[in-house]
Amino acid sequence: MIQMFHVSKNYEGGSTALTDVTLKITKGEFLFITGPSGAGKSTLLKIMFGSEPPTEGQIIIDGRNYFKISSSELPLLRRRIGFVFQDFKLIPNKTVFENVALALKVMGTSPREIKNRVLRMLSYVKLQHRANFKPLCLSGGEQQRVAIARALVKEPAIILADEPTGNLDPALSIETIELFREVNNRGTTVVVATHDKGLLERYGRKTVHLENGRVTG
Amino acid sequence: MIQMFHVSKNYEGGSTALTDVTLKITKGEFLFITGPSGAGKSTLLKIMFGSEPPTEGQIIIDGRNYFKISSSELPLLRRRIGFVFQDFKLIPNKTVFENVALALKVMGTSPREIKNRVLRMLSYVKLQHRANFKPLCLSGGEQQRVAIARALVKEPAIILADEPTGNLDPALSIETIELFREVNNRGTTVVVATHDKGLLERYGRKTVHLENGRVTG
Amino acid sequence: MGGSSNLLYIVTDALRSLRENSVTTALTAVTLGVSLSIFSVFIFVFVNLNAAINSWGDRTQIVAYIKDGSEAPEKIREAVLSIPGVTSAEFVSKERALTELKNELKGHEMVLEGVDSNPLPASVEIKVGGLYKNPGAVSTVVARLKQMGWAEDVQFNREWIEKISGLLGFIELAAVFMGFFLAAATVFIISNTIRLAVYARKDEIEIMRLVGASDRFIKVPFFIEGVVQGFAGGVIALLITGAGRYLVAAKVPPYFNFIVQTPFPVPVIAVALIAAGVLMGVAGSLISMARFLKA
Amino acid sequence: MGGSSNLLYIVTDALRSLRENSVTTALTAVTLGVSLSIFSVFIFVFVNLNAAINSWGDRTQIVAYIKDGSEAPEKIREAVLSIPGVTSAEFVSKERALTELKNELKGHEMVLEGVDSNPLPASVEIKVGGLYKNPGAVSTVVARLKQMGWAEDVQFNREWIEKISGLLGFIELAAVFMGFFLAAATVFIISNTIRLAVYARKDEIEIMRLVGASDRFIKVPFFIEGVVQGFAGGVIALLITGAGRYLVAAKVPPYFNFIVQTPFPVPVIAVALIAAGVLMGVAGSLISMARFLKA
Ligand SMILES: Nc1ncnc2c1ncn2[C@@H]1O[C@H](COP(=O)(O)OP(=O)(O)OP(=O)(O)O)[C@@H](O)[C@H]1O
Ligand SMILES: Nc1ncnc2c1ncn2[C@@H]1O[C@H](COP(=O)(O)OP(=O)(O)OP(=O)(O)O)[C@@H](O)[C@H]1O
Ligand SMILES: [Mg+2]
Ligand SMILES: [Mg+2]
Repeated sequence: MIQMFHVSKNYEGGSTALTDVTLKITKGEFLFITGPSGAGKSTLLKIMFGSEPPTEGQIIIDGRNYFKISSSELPLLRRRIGFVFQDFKLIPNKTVFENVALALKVMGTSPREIKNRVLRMLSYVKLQHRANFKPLCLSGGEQQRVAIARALVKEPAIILADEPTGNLDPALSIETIELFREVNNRGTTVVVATHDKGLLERYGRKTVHLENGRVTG
Repeated sequence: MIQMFHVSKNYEGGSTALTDVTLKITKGEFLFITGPSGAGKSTLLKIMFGSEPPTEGQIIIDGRNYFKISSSELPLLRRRIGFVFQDFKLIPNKTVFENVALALKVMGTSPREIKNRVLRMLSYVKLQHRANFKPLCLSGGEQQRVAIARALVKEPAIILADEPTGNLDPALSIETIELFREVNNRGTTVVVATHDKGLLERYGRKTVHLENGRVTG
Repeated sequence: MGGSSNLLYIVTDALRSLRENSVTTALTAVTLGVSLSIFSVFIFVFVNLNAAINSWGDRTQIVAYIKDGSEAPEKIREAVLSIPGVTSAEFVSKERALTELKNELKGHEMVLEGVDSNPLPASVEIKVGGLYKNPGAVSTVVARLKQMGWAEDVQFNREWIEKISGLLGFIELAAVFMGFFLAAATVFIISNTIRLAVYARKDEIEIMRLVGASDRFIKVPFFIEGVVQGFAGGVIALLITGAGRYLVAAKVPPYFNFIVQTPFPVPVIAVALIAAGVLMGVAGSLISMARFLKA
Repeated sequence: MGGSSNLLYIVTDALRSLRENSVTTALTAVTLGVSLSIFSVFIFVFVNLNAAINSWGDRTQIVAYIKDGSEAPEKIREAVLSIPGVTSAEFVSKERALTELKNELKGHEMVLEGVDSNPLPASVEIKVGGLYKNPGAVSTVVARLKQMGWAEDVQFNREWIEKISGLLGFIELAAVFMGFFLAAATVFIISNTIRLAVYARKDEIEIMRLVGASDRFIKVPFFIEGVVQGFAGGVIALLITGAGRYLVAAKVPPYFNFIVQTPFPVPVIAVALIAAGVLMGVAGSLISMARFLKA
């Protein structure tokens, strides 16, 4: 599903985020990425998502080489990937419902189906009662769950989640991972970057550990 | 140091964040606030900080009633409180150094002293090498540490930290709390809202538990 | 992609977003309207002034005096009109010349008291067209007239002709300068205003792209917003110019009426202003946001 | 708080922030400059046009013919000048009247061939001041003149006087309208541009407040930015008007020179434009950001 060959990433400004990362994630896998702050976890996910270009190396996703994807095809690929951003990336002047609906709207889903699926998804993350709130009127954990809902609502082939439980209490964290495991059981590939020791102890069978931009285990 | 009497908070839009909270935090105390997502932790801290007015109740901070503080005195009070925001609130077009320096600049500290103190503080949070980066060029955990540095650099009388370790790995989380404990040992009152079970188990002797806007333990 | 229902959806959405950004949208529309109306007031005044000066410059430019007992007036007129450049020729008989002189001398009629027979010659008053485009034409016409057998004397005020054609040329030049400058200023102000308004939403655009929106999906709302802003701006410009004209027209001295004339039919003006507004609104929106799509 | 060293610090900081927002600052300055220059071109043209029409309207308005053998010319002039409203009185002798008539008749001199003795009367040509402010003055003056013993006949062109004073009145009115409109448009466009630019930084303002910045600390950078933008805008306006005048002045017909005159001394214009720019820049910045301070 996702293959990276000798990928390196140097940001302009001089910071090296990844060095020679080779990685293979098969379809239907559930993978954790860990490592200390600044190790390159987010960068790795962004490169898989195609929102940061690698400085060196090749990435093949869903059988396609990122370097050969035209800019008009990129949106199509992104619709097949659900990304939970570490900083949420919610549109502040749209409601929770609209933010989640956006992921379906861009695909041309019918309004009725959007409504059904968004409301169902919001209830999975326990936010039915916040559907008409603006993101800035939500608590940190609520915002994070909106971001999760938006990533899952389109039933993507791949889920990339960057620290999706950083603002959630332990109970909600476990529920969230259970949600990911459920979609994973239905065939979705899931990659979760996390610091959460509790989660790793509980679920972390397959884990990639990053340290200073290198895979160490 | 901080006293709240029968404080309630209803946001416009209909959500009730706090109900009848009475709380006394003495000078030099180290207090954790916990509770599930949306319980009202951030709201409680914001009310202590004077950035959200309570709907009902009285708050006395540092011997002064918030309702009797004029708008020109508010900045003076805020300089005595270091706040670590859950969403960091860094200025995107200023460097890390400038963001941290801002807390001192507003107090009229001399440039030389600012430089010394900011660089020292950045080294405490292991960000010396990122001093000239803009916040958006940092990893999530790095941004969070900038927010922590900005709150601590002015050596405030009170530290209010909202989920300060949500984006930090366990090792850095412990270092951060140790940093808070250090300033706490020098007399600073510290209030930390957190979900982090590991930290609570390790340090959480005095903890206020919120549930649905009410103190439950 | 869901085809037309999808488009309908996008449009509905765009209108909602318009409501959400209503203050900025309204202010942008007013900016557009104000800028356009400055430009259109300038155009109107210029067109009117130009027409007035043209007709003022269109006075008799050459007088050819006719020897007593020459050919029939009609023959003479025809001969004059056949000279290239001549647009009009009017025959003035000896009698009319005397009457006109008497009129001109109003208050000094006494000087004519001793005069019995009519000493004045008949004449043809000639206008040359396209004065501004071809100021040399007058001299050519004069030369041709002098060769005619019936011509006793040909008079023309070289100085005055040069003044008129100089003035017309200058006004045209100044108007072109001013017009270009105002047009550039209008485009600049509007595009900068829209740029700033779009800039405030760059995060929104960025997020839409990350969620997999096609460029079209992102552009349509801005396109619609541009249309609405531009339309509103055009209407505002129309109202401002209309109101200005109405306020001023009542006070204008009758002989100066030409300056507040509507130089084009009102529906044409309305359509032109609204079209200009829509064009600028759309172009401004799309160009401003294109920057964020490329990144 | 640290006093003057602190202020120096704030200023240095403000200049840095100006560099960071340099594109927006530059575009705002250009907007300011362009708007101001439209306004100032209008003012210049209006002042020049008004002066020209005033001097054009300042021609002889009344002619009083004098009975042959009346008092000495000096006496008559003094009598006329003592009438309130009269600003100038010129004595025209019988001889000069004849010479002038001959000049006027150029080409028709033959009508005077039979005339021996000079039939023309002497006259006084009279100008009445403040024509626009007081169009009734002329009738009053005429009435007074008619009572004078030496006055044979008093002539004045009522129609022409009404036209001139009507025209002057109208131009003043139209200019006031247009001036107010342009001033309002300038202020609106500039304040909206600044509003949008400041709006893009509302988060920054919010964060500064949360960190304990006083209102003054937050305002100073915006104040300085306003000064710099306004100053640059004023200079741009000066350059645009100067360049425009230079480009146009070369092509202006000499008798039309008045329209490109600088109606005020150049340093005065420079100071006025820059002052206006700075004023608007500062006011726009501070007013725009005040909204975010209150919240
Ligand atoms: N846009 C950028 N420009 C420059 N450097 C960057 C940028 N983004 C990240 N970096 C740097 O790259 C390194 C890796 O960043 P990344 O965000 O991948 O870390 P991370 O593992 O996600 O950390 P965290 O757990 O704190 O989120 C960091 O040192 C960071 O400073
Ligand atoms: N500005 C706001 N407007 C309306 N409702 C709000 C606003 N801020 C918070 N709320 C609501 O108030 C409740 C408490 O929010 P708060 O941010 O205090 O929770 P929290 O305990 O910090 O949660 P988390 O752990 O997720 O950060 C939530 O239900 C939230 O939706
Ligand atoms: Mg990260
Ligand atoms: Mg919170």
